[in-house]
Amino acid sequence: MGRYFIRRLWQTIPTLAGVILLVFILFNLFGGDPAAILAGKIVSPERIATIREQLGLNEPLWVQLWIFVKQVMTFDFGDSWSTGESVADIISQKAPVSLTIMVQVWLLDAIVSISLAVAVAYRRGSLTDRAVMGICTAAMSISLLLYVVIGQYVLGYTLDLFPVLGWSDSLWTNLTTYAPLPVFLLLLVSIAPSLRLYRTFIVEETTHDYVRTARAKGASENRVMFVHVLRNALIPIMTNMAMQLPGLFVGSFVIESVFSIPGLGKEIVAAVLRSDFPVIKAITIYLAILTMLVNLLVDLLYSWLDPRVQLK
Amino acid sequence: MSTASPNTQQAAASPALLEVENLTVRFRLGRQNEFTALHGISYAVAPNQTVALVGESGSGKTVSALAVMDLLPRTNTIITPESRLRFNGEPLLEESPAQRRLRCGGQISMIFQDPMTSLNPVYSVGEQLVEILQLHAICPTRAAARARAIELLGEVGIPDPRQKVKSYPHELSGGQQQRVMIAMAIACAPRLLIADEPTTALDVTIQQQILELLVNLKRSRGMSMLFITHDLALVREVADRVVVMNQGHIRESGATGQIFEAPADNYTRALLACRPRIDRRPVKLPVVEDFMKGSYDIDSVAERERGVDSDDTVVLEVDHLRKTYPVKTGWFGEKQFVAVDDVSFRLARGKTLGIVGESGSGKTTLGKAILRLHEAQGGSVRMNGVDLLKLSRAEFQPYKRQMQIVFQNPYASLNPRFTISDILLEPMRIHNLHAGDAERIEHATALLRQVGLSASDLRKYPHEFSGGQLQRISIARCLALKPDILVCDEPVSALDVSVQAQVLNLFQALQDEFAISYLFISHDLNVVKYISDEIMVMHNGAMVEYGNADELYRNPQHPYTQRLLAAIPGRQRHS
Amino acid sequence: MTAPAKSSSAPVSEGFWRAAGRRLFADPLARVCIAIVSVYFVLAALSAAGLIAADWNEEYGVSYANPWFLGEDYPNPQGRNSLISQETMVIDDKQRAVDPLAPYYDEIEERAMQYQLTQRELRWTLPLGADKWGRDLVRKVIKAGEISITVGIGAALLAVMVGTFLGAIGGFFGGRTSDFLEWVYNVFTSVPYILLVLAFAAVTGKGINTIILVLGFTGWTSVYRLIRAEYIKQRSRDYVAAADALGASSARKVFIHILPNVSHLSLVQLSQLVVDFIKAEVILSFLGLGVPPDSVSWGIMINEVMTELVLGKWWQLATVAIVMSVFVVSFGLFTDLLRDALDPKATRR
Amino acid sequence: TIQGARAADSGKTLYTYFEAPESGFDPARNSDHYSGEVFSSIFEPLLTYDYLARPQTLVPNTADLPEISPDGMTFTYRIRPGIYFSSDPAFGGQRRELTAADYVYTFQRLVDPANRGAPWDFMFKGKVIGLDEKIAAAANGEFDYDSPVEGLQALDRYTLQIRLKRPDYNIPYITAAPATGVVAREVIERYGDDIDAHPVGTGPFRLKTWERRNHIVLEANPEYRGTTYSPVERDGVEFDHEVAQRLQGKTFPRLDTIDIRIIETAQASWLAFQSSQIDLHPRLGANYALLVAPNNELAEKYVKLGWHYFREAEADITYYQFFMDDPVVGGYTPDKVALRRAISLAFNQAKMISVVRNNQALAAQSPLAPQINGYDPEFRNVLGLYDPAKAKAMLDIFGYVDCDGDGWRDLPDCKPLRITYLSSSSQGGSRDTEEMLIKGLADIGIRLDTDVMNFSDFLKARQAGKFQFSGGAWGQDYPDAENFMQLLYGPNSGVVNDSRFRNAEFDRLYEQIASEPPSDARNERLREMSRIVNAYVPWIVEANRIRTHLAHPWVVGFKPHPDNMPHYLYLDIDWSQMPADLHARRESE
Ligand SMILES: Nc1ncnc2c1ncn2[C@@H]1O[C@H](COP(=O)(O)OP(=O)(O)OP(=O)(O)O)[C@@H](O)[C@H]1O
Ligand SMILES: Nc1ncnc2c1ncn2[C@@H]1O[C@H](COP(=O)(O)OP(=O)(O)OP(=O)(O)O)[C@@H](O)[C@H]1O
Ligand SMILES: [Mg+2]
Ligand SMILES: [Mg+2]
Repeated sequence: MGRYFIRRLWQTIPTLAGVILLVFILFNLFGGDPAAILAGKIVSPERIATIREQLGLNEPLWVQLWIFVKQVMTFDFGDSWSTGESVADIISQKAPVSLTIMVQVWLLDAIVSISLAVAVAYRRGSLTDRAVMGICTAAMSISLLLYVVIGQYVLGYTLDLFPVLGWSDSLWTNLTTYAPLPVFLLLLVSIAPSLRLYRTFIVEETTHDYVRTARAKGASENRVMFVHVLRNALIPIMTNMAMQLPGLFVGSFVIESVFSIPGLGKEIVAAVLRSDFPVIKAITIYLAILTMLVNLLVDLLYSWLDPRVQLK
Repeated sequence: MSTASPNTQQAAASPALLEVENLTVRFRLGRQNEFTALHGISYAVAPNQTVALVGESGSGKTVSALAVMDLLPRTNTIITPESRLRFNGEPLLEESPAQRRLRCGGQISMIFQDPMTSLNPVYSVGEQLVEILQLHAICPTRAAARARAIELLGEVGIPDPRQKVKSYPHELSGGQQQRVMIAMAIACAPRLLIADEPTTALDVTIQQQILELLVNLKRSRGMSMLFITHDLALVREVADRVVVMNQGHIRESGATGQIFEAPADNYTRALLACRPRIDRRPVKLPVVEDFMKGSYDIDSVAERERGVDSDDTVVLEVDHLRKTYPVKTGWFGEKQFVAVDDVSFRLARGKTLGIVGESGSGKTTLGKAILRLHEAQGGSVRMNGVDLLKLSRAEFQPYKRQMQIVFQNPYASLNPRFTISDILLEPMRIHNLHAGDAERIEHATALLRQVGLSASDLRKYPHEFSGGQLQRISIARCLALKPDILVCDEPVSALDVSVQAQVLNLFQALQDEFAISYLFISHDLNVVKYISDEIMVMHNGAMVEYGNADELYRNPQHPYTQRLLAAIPGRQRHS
Repeated sequence: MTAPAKSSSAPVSEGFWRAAGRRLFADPLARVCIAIVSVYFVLAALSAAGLIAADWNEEYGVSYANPWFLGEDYPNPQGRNSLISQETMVIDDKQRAVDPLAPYYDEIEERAMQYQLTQRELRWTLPLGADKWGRDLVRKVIKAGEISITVGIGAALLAVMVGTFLGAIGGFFGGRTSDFLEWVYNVFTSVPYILLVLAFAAVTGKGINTIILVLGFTGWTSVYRLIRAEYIKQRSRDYVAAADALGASSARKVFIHILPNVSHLSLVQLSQLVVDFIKAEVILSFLGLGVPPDSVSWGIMINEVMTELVLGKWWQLATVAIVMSVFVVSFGLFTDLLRDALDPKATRR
Repeated sequence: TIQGARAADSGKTLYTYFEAPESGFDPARNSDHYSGEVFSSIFEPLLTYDYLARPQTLVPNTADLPEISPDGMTFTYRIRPGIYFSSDPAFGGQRRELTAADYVYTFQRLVDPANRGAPWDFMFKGKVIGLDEKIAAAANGEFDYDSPVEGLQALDRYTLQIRLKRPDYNIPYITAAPATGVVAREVIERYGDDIDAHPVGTGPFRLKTWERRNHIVLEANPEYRGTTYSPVERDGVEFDHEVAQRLQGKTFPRLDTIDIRIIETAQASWLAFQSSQIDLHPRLGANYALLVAPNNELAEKYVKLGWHYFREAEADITYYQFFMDDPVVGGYTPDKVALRRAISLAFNQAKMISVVRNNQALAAQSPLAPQINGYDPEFRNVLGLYDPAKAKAMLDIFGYVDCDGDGWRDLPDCKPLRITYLSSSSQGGSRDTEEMLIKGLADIGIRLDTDVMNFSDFLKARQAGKFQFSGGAWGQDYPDAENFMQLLYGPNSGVVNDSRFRNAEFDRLYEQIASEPPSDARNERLREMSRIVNAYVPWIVEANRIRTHLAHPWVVGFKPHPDNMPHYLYLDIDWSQMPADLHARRESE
C-alpha cells in the first residue's frame, strides 16, 4: 500500500512536467504580453520594456521555465502581475467561493440523481423510464447559458423568488440567499447527465448473474435493488463523483460571471484575458495536482468499495 | 388442450414434489415477434429423486427451471394460462410474487452454471450465507447465522471454513465458489434443489468432486434434485430419471437405465452416439441426421487405426519451448510468469497431436507461441530445419501460410463486420494468392463447398450462421492458405454434441484428403482420444506425459494423467 | 470491405449497419427526430449554398421590429430611432481651405448623382420580429443555424477523428506508444478545460475554422478514452489473432479489422459531440471567442439577448431558444436512439 | 482639529458598484479608472474641482490656488497647515501632518519607472526642470528621491514650487488629478510591494476591507478635517442649485461606509439597483438607460419610485483611427485622403449612435470632448456626413474600382483592396461596432476583415503601428483640449499618437495652444486643428458618450461630475426616504 502510493506519486511527475510544459508553451509563446496591459493609457515601447524587465519576461525562456519549475516545487507562485496580490491568497480566497456553490451542487446532484436512477432503473423499459430518459436527454442538450439567462430573468427578476445576484462575506447569507438560484440552475444541467449515467450503471449491474442468485435466495425486490445492485453500482457512481472533485474548485465561470460570484472560474478567465501568467500557472498546477490526487483517491475508493481491486 | 379445473387437479394429487404440466413459455421479442421457448412440457420430480433435464443448448432447460423459481424476466415473459406448476401439490402459478419469492431459497433452491458471476463480488462469502439464513429466519441472530455459515462451508467441503467465511468470492477457486453456491442452496434445507449445469464451467477433476458432493448431499438430506445438463454421459452417475429435451419439446423421459440401455427416441439415441466414446473410434462419427433418417447401427462402422510410424515425415519439431508472461510486481519490479515450460514434441505429416490439460495449463499459449502470435522466450520451433522463432517478421510471413489456427469460439474468431467472402478472401489477398478477386471468389466458393456450405453464403455475415457453420467457415479460412499444420484450440468445445460430431468428421475428412497435421488442443478427453494419434498432457505449463494416444489412455504413467482420466464421466462403466 | 450486394436468390442478408438502421427506423420517436434533424440539415445546406438566408445581414425592418402577432402599435422607440435622418450641412470656406480634396468637389457631386439610391422601406413587423439592426430573425436564425451546425459537426468530426486515431494506436499497440499517448491524455485532462480552450483560442486567432479547431483539439479526449478501452478489449479477441495468423499487418488489423468493430462507438460519440460542441460554441461566444462579426451563430444570438430582454425585446431569445433547443434536443434523442440501435448488447446473440 | 468628521449618525452605508474590477490603490502604479475612483476618495491632490460647478472649475483643496508667474513657467502652492494623514502603524503612533515635501515625494514617485513603468509620468515628464535628468539616471539604478530637483521644491514646510521648461497652463489641472494625491513616504517604504493594499492618505475616506476584484469597503477617515460645501464664485460658472441647496450647511463626509461591489454584467448591476441592493447606479448600461428614460426623461414608473436620474455627456471621445504610415489606408495625397474620406462617409454615425449606443452619445464632431476647455458645441464636421453615394463617387474618381469583377473594389493599381480592422477580444460590445463597419464598407464595395487579438497584443500592435484600422477612445486626464489634441501631434507619433498623423500646420497650432492660457483665439486655433483632422481623416470621430446615472431617493447630494470621479465626500443617506423594510434589513446586517 505504502509502496503503491509512492509509485503513484512518482508516476505523477511526468504528467506534472507535461502540464508545466504545456502551460508554459501556450502562455509564454502564444499568450499576450502582460506588460502592454500594465502599461496604462500610454503604451510606449520603453514603458513596456521596463515592465517586462520588472516581471522577468526578458530572461531567456529556459530561465523562465526553470523559475516556473522552482515555483512548482516550492508551491510559491509569487504575486499576480495585474494586481500584485499573492497568488496563494487569490486562490485561497476564490476557491472557497466556488466550493460554496459547487459542493452543494455536487451533493444535491448525487442525492437526486442516485435516487431517481434507482427509481427509473427499477422500471426500466417502462413508459416512465423512457420519459425520464427523454427528459434527461432534452435537459442535457440545452445550453447552460440559456438556463442561466432565462432562469435569472424569470426566477430572479420577474418572479422575484431569489435575489438576482450577489455575494456576501457571510457564509450563511451566501448559502441561504445568494447560492440557491445558481445552485438550482446548475442542478438543472447537472442532474440529467448524472441520472443517465447512474441509471446505466445500475441497469448494467442488474444484468449480472448475482442478481439472479439473490432472487433465487428469496430476497425481496427492494433488497435486491438496494443491498445487492446498488452496492455494486455505487462503485462506478462514487468513482464518477470523485472524478468531479477537481471541477468543484474551478466552479462554473458562466454562473460566476452572470451572478457576480467571485469564484475561481471567473478568476481563470480574467487571468487569461489579462495575461496574468502567475495566476494562470498557479491555478493550472494546483488543479493538475488536485486532479492527480483525485485519481489516486479514486483508486483508493475503488479498492475500498470493490474487494476485487487490490492496490499493488 | 384439456382445461382441467383446479379441483380435479387437486384431487389427482400425486406423490410428486414438483409437477410441471403443460408448461408453455413465450418471450416477447420486440413489437410483434414472439418466441416460444417451451411448448407445453410436462415432467415431475418425486421426493428424494434426481431428475436430469438433458438437451442441447437452447432447448429450454434453463427456462423451465427459472419458470419454477419465478425468475424469468417479468417484462417479456408469457406463461400461458394452461400451464400448471405444482410444488408439493400447491399451484405455484396462482401464488403472489411475494409468496413465490419466499419459496425461493427456502423450499426450492437453485445453483447456477458460473459460480464466479453468480456470487455477489462485493460481499464476503459469510455475508452472503448469513443473508439467506436470515431471510428465511433460519437463525435468529447474526452470530448464530454466522456460526451456521461456517458449519455449512464445512459441510460442502471447504477447507478451513473459519478463515474462508471472510473471503470474497474472487479469492476462491472456481471449485470453491461452486461449493459456496451449493452451501447457499442447501442452507435452508430446501425440498428441491435445482442445479443448472453446475459443473460446466469447471475443470474435469473439479467437476467430479462437485458431482459427488451434490449426490452425497442429496442423499444425506433427503432432497429432490432437478439436474440440468447438456452432457448425457454425466447424467448416468447422478440421475434416477432422465428427461431429454429438444427445441422446447420433450423428446423422451424415463428411468436412467432405460434411457441409456434402450432409448426409444431417435434423438436420444443420436445424442448418445454422437459423442465420441473413449472405447470406440469409428472412421466416421455418427451424426444426428443419421439417426433421424432411420435406424443406424454404430457397430457396423469400421474402427480407425491411430498412431505415428517412424517413417512418417516430421513437419514440425518443437524443442524446449518456453513462454513467459511478464507480471508487474511492486515499483519497477516485473516477475516472469512461466506459462509454457520446456515443451518438446514432433508433429508428423497427416497426423494429429492431441494436447490435453486443465484450464490454465498453457495449452493455448503453446499453440500461439508456435504460430508466433506470442513471442516465445526460449527453445525452437523448426519447420524443414528452419527455426521459425529466429526469423524476422518479414521472413516469417511466408511461413504463416503453412500454419493456421482454429479457435474455440467461432463467434469470436470471425470478424463480425466482415462478410464471409471478405473473410475467405482476406488470406488470399494478404498472401497474394491467385490472380485477381474473381479467381479468389471462385476459390472461396470451392472452399465453402468443401466444408459443407454453399456459394450463396458468401454474402452473409457471421451472425447469420450457427456455431457449427461458423466453425466450418473458420476452417475454410485456414484452408484458403493450404496450410500444412493446423492448430486447433478447442475447436469443438463450444459446440453442441450433435454439431461437434459433424465438425470432428470434417476435420478428419480434411486430414484424409490433404494430409494436414493437427495440433489438437482440448480438455475433453474423449474428443482428444478420438481424433489424436499422439497425446501430450500438460500441467502448469509443463509437459507431464507425451506418447501414443491409445497407449497413454490404456496405461497412464504420470499421476496427474491418471487423475485426469479417472475423472472422465461415465468412464468407470466403460473401462 | 465490399458491401454485400443485393440478390434476390439468396435470403436477404442484413449487415450490422443495416440492422441497426432498421432498428432505428422502427422507433417512431427516432423517425420524428430524424425528420426534424433532417429539416435543419436541409436548411443549413440551403443556407450554406446561398439559396436561403443569404441576405440575413440585410435590414428589412426597423430596429427591433415586432413579430407579426404583436402588431405595429407595440411601443418601439428603437424602431423610431432607426428612421431618424441626419442633419444637412454645408461645407464652409474655412473647411474648404484645408481640404486637399477641395478641387474635386464638383466632380464628386456630379458622379454621386448616379448613385442616389432608393432607400428600402423598413417594415414595422416581421414574421418573428427583428434584432437591433432590423435584421429579419427568421433569416438570421437560419444562417446562425448553418454556422452552429457547421461548427458542431466540423469540430465533432475533428475530435472523433483525432480521438479515434490516437485511441486506436494507443489501445492496439500498448508499450511506449501507449504510454506516450496516455501521458498526453493525462496532461490534457489535468489542465482545466476552460483554460485549455482560452489558450488554444489565443493561439489560433479567430474565425469559424478556429472555433472548429479549438473545440476539436480540446474535445478529443473522451473519444480517445473510449476507443482506446475498446481497442484494448478487441485486440485480444480471437478474430484479431486469426488475422494475425493469416499474416495481416498491424495497420490492417487496426484499421480494417478492428475499426469497423468500434466504429459504431465513434459514430455515437460523433453525434453526442455535435450537441456538446453546439453548446460549447454558445459558451465560446459568451467569452467573446465566437464567430467573426460578419457571421452569426446561435451562440452569438443567445449572447445578444441578455441586454435585449431588459428592453422587453424577448423575441430574439424566444426564437433562438426554441429553434436551437428543438434541434439539440432532437439530435440528442436521436443520439440516444442511435446508441440503443448500435448497442452491442442489443445485437448480442 | 477633528471636528465633526463623524457628524452623521454612524452606520450610514452607501452601497454602490463598479462595472469593472479595480487593480490597486497606489496612485503611482495604477492607472485604471476604478482604482482611481477609490484612491480619489483617499488621497488628496493640491487642488480639486468644485463639485457642482460647470464647466469644471478648480478650487483649493490641500493648497490654495497657485500663484502663476506671468511667463506661465513657475507655480507656487501654499499648503494649508493642520492637515493630517490618517493614522497608520507606519507613523509610529504620531499624528502625521501633511507638508510640501510630501508632494515633492509624491510627484517624483509618479515618474519613477520602478512603479510599474510609471503610467502617470506624462503629467510631469518633459515639463519640470531637472526631473528628466533624474529619470534618466534611474534607468540603470534606483530612483534617487533625496537629491533635489530644480523644478520641484518645497520652499518651506508649507510652500511647494513647480518650475517648468516651457509654459504650460495645464499644471493646475494636473495638480488636481487624483493620481497626484499625496502619499506619505513612511507608508510607501513600510509596505513596499504591498502598497496597493495600504492606501494611507489625508482624504475623507480610508480603506476598510478589500477583497480584490470583488468587494471594496471604504470607511470615513476619523483624521479627516471635515469640509463644507460652498459654491465657487466665478464668471460663466453654473451650478445645480437644487443639489447645492441640499449640501448647504452640512459637514462632510456624512457617510460612514461605502460598500462597493464589482458587478461586471450590465444586466446584473441594473437588477441589483432595482432590488435596492445598491443605492447608486452610476453609468447605466446603454440599453437600460434607454429603458429608464426613453425620451431623455425618466419613465413614469420610476418617477413614482422617486429615483434620481442624471444624464450627462462625458469628457471622452471614441473614434476610429487609420494607421497613417500604412501603404493602403495611410498617406496624404488626394487619392489616399479620398479613400479614408470615403470610408468615413460610409460610416453611418447617426445609426451607430441610435442603434449601438441607444442614443446615449453625442455625435462627435471633432477630436475634442464636451466638458473641457476649448470644446465648441457648435462646431460641425461638415465633411463627415453619412453619404454612401458620395463615397462611391470619390472612390470611382480616384480609381478604386472593381478591376477583377469579384464585386469588391480594388486599388488603383488593381491590387486587391482589403482593409483589416483590429480589435481585441476583451472589448465589450465591440461586435456591434464591427458588424456596423463591415456592413457600411461593404455598401460602398470595400471589404473589411477583422482581426481580433487579446487585449495586450492589441495594445502592442496598435502602439507598434502594426494595424490598418482600429478603434480608440480617450478620456480626459485634465479638462483641456491639449489633453486630446496631443493624440494627433506629429512628434508624439508612436507614443500617444497611435495613428502617427503628421501634419505641419496641425503641429504648429498644437505647439501654440499647448503653451497659452485659454482664450478665444486659442479656441479658434483648436477649431482649425479639428478641420485639419476632419479633412485628412486620420480619425473618424465617432461619439461622445452620454451617461445615465441613477440614485435611489434616499441618496442625498449625488451629482455626476465630468471628471468621472465619484466624489463620495458629498453624499449622504436620508433614512426617511428609505422603505422601512429595507432600512430594517440594512440595520440588521
Ligand atoms: N429472457 C429471454 N428472452 C428471450 N428469449 C429467451 C430468454 N431466455 C431464454 N430465451 C430463449 O429461450 C430458449 C431456451 O433457453 P434456455 O436458456 O432455456 O436454453 P438451455 O437449454 O438452458 O441452453 P444452454 O444449454 O445454452 O443453457 C433459447 O433460445 C433462448 O434464446
Ligand atoms: N497475456 C497473458 N498475460 C499474462 N498471463 C497470461 C496471458 N495469457 C495467458 N496467461 C496465463 O498463462 C497461463 C496459461 O494460459 P493458457 O490460456 O495457455 O491456458 P489454457 O491451457 O489454454 O487454458 P484454457 O483451457 O482455460 O483455455 C494461465 O495461467 C494464464 O492465466
Ligand atoms: Mg441453460
Ligand atoms: Mg485455452
